[in-house]
Amino acid sequence: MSSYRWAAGYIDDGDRPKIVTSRFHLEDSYTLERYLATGGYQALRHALARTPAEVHDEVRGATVLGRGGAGFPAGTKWGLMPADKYPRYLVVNGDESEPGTYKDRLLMELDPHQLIEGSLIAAYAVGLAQVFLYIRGEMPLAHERVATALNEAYVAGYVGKNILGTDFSVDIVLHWGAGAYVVGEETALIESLEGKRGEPRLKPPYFPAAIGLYGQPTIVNNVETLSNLPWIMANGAAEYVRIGTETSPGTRMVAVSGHVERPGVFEIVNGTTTFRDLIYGDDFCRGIRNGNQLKAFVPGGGSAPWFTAEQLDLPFEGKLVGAAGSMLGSGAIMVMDHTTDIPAAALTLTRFYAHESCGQCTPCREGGTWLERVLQRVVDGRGTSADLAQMKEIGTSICPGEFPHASSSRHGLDATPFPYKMTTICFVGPSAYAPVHSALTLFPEEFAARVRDRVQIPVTAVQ
Amino acid sequence: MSRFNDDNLRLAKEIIGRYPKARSATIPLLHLAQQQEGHLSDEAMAHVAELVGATPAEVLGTASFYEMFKFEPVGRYLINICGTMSCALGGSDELLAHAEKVLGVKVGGTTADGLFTLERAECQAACTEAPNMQVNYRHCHRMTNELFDRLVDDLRSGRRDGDIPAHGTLARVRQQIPAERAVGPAALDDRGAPAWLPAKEVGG
Amino acid sequence: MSDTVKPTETTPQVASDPDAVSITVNGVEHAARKGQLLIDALADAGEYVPRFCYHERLSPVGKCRMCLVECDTGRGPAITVSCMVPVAPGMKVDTQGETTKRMQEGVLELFLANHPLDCPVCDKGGECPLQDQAVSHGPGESRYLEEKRHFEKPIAVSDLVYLDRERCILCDRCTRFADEVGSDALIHFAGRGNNTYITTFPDQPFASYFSGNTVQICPVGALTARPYRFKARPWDLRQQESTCTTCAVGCRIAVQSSHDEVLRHLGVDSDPVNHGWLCDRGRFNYEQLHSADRVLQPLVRAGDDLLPATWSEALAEAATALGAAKAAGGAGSIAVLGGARGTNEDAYAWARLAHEVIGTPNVYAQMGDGLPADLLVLERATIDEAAAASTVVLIGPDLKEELPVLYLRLREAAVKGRTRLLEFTPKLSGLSTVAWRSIAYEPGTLTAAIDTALADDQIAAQLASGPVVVVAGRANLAESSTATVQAVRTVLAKVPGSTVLPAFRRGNVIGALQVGMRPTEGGLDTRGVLQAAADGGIECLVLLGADPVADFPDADLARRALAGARRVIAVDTFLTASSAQADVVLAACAFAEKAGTTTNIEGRVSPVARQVTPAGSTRPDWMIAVELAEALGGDLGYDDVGQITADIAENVDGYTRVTPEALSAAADGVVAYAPTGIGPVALLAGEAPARSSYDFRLIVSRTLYDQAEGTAHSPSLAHLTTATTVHVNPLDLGRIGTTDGATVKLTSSKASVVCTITGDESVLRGTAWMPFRHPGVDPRELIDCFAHTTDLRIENP
Amino acid sequence: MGYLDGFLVTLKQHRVFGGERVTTPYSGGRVFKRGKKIEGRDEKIDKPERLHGRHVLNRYDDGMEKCIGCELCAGVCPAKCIHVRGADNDPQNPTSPGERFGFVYEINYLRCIHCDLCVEACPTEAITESKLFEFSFTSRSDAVYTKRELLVGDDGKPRQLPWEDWREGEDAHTSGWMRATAPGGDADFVGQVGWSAELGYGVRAAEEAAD
Repeated sequence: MSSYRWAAGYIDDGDRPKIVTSRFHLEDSYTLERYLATGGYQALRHALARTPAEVHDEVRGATVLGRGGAGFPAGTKWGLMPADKYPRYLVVNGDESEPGTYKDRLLMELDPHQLIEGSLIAAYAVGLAQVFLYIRGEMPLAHERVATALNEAYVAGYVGKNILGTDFSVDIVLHWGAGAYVVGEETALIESLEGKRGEPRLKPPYFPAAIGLYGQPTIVNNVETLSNLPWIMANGAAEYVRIGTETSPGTRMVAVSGHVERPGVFEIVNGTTTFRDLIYGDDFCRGIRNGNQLKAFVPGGGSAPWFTAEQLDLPFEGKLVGAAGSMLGSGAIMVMDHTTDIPAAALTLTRFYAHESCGQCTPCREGGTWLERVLQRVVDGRGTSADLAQMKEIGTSICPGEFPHASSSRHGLDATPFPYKMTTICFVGPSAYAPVHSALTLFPEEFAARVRDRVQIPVTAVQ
Repeated sequence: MSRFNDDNLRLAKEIIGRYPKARSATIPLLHLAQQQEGHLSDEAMAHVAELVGATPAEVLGTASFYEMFKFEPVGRYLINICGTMSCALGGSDELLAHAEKVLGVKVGGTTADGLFTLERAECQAACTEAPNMQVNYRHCHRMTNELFDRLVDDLRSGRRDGDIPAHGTLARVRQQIPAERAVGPAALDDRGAPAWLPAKEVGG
Repeated sequence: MSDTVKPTETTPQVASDPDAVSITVNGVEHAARKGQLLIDALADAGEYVPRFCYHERLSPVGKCRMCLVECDTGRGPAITVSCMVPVAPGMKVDTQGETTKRMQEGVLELFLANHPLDCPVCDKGGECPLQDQAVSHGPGESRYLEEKRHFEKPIAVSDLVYLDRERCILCDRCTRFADEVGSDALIHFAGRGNNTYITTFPDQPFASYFSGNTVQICPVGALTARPYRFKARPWDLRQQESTCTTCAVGCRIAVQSSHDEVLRHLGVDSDPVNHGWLCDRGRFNYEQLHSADRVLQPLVRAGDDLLPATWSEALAEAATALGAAKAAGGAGSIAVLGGARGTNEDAYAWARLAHEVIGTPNVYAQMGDGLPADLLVLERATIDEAAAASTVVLIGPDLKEELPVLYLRLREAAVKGRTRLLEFTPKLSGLSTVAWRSIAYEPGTLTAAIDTALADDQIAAQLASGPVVVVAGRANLAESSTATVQAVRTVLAKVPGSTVLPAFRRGNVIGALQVGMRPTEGGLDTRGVLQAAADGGIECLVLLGADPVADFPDADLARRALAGARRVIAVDTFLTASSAQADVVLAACAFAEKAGTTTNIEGRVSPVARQVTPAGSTRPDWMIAVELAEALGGDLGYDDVGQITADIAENVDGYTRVTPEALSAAADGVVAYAPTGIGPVALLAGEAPARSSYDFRLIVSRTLYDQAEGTAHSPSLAHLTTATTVHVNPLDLGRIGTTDGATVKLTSSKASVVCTITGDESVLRGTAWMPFRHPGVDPRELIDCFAHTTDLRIENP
Repeated sequence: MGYLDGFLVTLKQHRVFGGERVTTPYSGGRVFKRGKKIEGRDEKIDKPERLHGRHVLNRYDDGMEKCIGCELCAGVCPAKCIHVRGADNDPQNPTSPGERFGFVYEINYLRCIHCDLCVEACPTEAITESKLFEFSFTSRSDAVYTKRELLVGDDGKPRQLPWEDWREGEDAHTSGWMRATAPGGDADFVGQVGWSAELGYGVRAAEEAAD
């Protein structure tokens, strides 16, 4: 296993409550033996001892915000399924590909049984007939660990027919992706699972909870969301909401990458930890590398508008971050220090979204690539000031009206809060514009200089 | 030899049997075909189409949507160097330039010995371990030029055969559902609530 | 609560209509229909919203993003995809606002970014929605400086359709059509993002019978039709609405011509008939009009040769022949066959000529390849009724091959779950995959199969669940046509109240039969006429666009009949196998060269337009009848075709409503009532014999691209016909001791032929299928038209 | 104004009725004296720079035809005197660049009013007008110029027909044409005259807009 570090990226020091990462420090955390030895599948027994409705109420009571990006409470989402329409399906979204985000992979690699148990609890609570565990294709280790775990769990009687001797029966089918970021969007995930091109479906009129996989009611939950359920069933919703804040209970996993001293994945208390804690705290990233200055950071995955040092004291809490002009998304922070070439950094993200556009709707397909090309020209030192205006024009073709951005006292700007309007079906199109807009708004001088001086700077700048 | 061999055909039918609709097995079956051949041939796609009940054009449409499917042979080792923000901030452009020099091919090219294909990839979910790359989708964290050189040497000499199989093989462990434990796919015309749901609780 | 005083209702009157939904469009209230999509409601309110992917006949996908409007459903203005969202009460829509305009301009600029803007060389230029909407809703200029997408082009995705990927805007119309409507999902998106493109699978072309429709619905010039390529520009085309008479579905079409040459057929969206769709044969067989093989002037036999003659010479010759025949054998020795090719007016004038002037009872419009005319007097169903029935019982041919657009309508009904198809077929058909039950039977056992099926509880319950329509046609030319009649009678007896949609195939065969091209008392049908001719009892045989030598199922009898008839007069557009043997050939106009009306399978009468000048000195059939009558000393009394239309309405049983006025007022034609004067046909005596286990029972049926004159003389279609092979179930190949592609000897009671054999899973074991009128071996040599069925022995030669 | 009134105006302008003639008799450049041509004085008078003469169909430097058979000239022609039919280029031996070429091209000079709209409509600058208008014919078939007559030779010079009076050097002035929209389609130049370049005769600078 020499090319893998078994707990790559996960950092646990400091005295923080652990809900989903409680076994990460154990070398054999992914085995059934270890899982059982550390209280595994007890939550399932608790759940089966209660009625499905009681289990559902418990989850609803815990207000587990969806960890995929949109932050919609899981219990509420389950309740949106139309009554009396069966079969219903659960699709576990393990297609983690958002730039900067990296938690589901660890959860699948290091604690697959926790995810399986969480899925079973969900299946029991709302009467799901079948669970599809969709794992991103480029994660063979996660696939191997989950497959092994499922095989063990089937043999041990935790999955399949008459689970633990009850009449609760459900299959969990492992499904692989094959490399497409947009499939992480829940309707695209469903299309992909139906064997089609992973193109998002338009919602409204129909949401997956009503018409999803094969036209049946379908719940799509993120890996981290489901991984919280065993703890909640074992310890109770009351205990869960005691952690974190009222609007954002529990913990969540955050990956901090980029120009920090100690990049890593942390399980943090929801809603209270500030960005300053995360970037500068001793328990977390311990400051900017080489003692450099912070220039900007992306607070919630590649799609999120950027923050600067002015927003450092905001807590990691959805509503507050939204009001400040960005979003938390899937829990990823990317930090840029003062040596970073902002246009080039924005290009790496815009290129990502242009490349990952599914191509079905025009603004994203054409606009994303157009943005990338113009930005590339500017970065290459061949741009003109008309190009800068042009990028904003393309942006308004994707997102008409005001686009959210952070406040900037340097430029005398107030924040424009989330969300934006968009002409696309899903968020990939606006995401291609988000970094461009942030960079142009918060660092116009860098673009002006680039257009004026026509110079080229490598993206990493000073090492 | 482009259609599934007997073992894989059995496997393919088993996989199809897990889904309420055969077409859902398209991607797993395409992976299986790629495992058999290293890439997807037209014949393999036509065979998958036959098995899942779609037209070959639909299977091609699905396959070409996803990046992991290759329609031309690639090297035994597919090297993907991540170029998205975190890795770019961590120096992936330099790593890529180094890789091009060491392998003597440009991005997208395959070495003359057919061992390596070099690609530039997007985010690989290892952002804190920048710059990151994958060899046949196995992560290689915090790569440096020296580590890259050593890795290439190891791969050439076969020292990594144990943990990095040839391109096409994703996971070496497959899900196996024991027949006696299997519930079977939830058929779409099965309209009743599952057995464990008390009748009055439907609606969730 | 009793103390609450309710305000007086001031809701507008529209609220009283339960199906009305009140929405506000740009500040003005508008009553939309419940369930209507916003984009359609806006169009009704006079606000055209630009669109590319939306098409009324396809499911909405909301991909192009052109139809975005601002809509307030009570939570503030939101960007709404008007083609996806049904109207809801109280919606406030803004189609003129700043945001809407900005979105439209933005999306259009993005559309044009990678579009090659090669309008001058593009066939769509001038009628292109992208062009039009770029002018009406676009920004006026493009600022795209980057290199545009490049693809190899044009790519032939089928024999008839070219694809230019650079022009494609990925609206999903062609792919949705292929998948949802045409059932051949052979074109599909490939690639992703900015590299998405339309493609077919390598070596598997978009060989759909309906591929031409994708050209018509393509909102840009990405898909173009090979036969029309670079032939004209839209602004120099003149067009008229007409009705296709290639088969009996009667699709509404627009015939377009330039410089007196028909260059294109487009489907017209007729709600009761074709929904805008056409089959490729109907769409492209206009090429026959300009074929070099057309008979452009009358011909008169001189020894072995047919020599050009003037009309007066030829008519005099024909009149002499008729007179001599009458003198020699009486009027009963004259027979008139045909009439299905022409208009109702042609048929009516000829029927009058035959019955009144000549006085013969031997008149028939069918070539022994259809069904007895008494099916027409049964309680009739329309296509709409069939597509809305709870059960459709299919007894007959593969509709995909014979009546392609009826196939589309029934397929849609089945796929959308409205209708369940109960199919009885001797061979898997195009509808078998979507049929609720597809019951295969061996020729000769249809009635037994129906008896068994109707005894099944589930089937009986289904038939009892709602309206039942029986679609009846000729499934097998190697089996007696009365088997189908018997089957239909069986179903009608068991399921009272069911109605019948006669799946007759030939262009205007129903019209011809209804207006009088049928035997009167004591008259012979086609088989009778041919038998009499072969026996020397026919002095003069008149072929009105009929080609028994090529079409009559029993080749031997047809040949002997033509040889036995003393004099033959042919009225035809081409020299066919039969008309080439005539003594006089009267040159007839083809479709689009003459006006009139035609009647489709449901009895719907709709106009046929004259769009171009008749080729050469050709004349319409009715005019020939009038002049021939005159030469024979009679007078039909017609100077122009309108008089005949009026005359039909006045005199023909069932056509009273079909007046010229009613026709010009109704866009979709007028449904004629069925005639009542057709007596029931006598069933073939006895039972079909059992098949010996060594024999194969023969099935012969048509495919879309056969060697019919119109297809064979349309170069784009002619090469789509394949050579005849005999198809048997692959499991039977071994039994015969042969392999796929080998040559075998086929022996029936009539003849023995040598033919290539093909393994085909759609054929039942114990049966053998051969296509009708394909090049090469002629299966009609094997058929005895007096037998119940045809059995074959297949062996190695 | 009625029909006769209009005629009256014309009459009043005539010398005979005391008016001043508004047009001069034109002799095609030849100088006549009492109806007889003077030898040695057979020269054409200078014509305005923007005169519209008979058309030519141009070629590219490599000899390929510029006409793509798009029929825009025929579509815009107010006299309906142009007939064009397109056809598919043989990829091995193309007549024009791209997929389509002008297979049939005819101008009926009995109808042409030399308005030059065809030239403006042409997207490839295939059709332009020369300065030649000294041509007359005695049969209708001569008046209908086909592609054979209209297409310039391999040297880029117009074909001279027996009934056309070409003079030394006149055939070099076939390329000068102008239109109100700039050839590049740049909307900023709408209304300003632009000149095309073809067959190496050079480009003239865009004329300043009048205002």
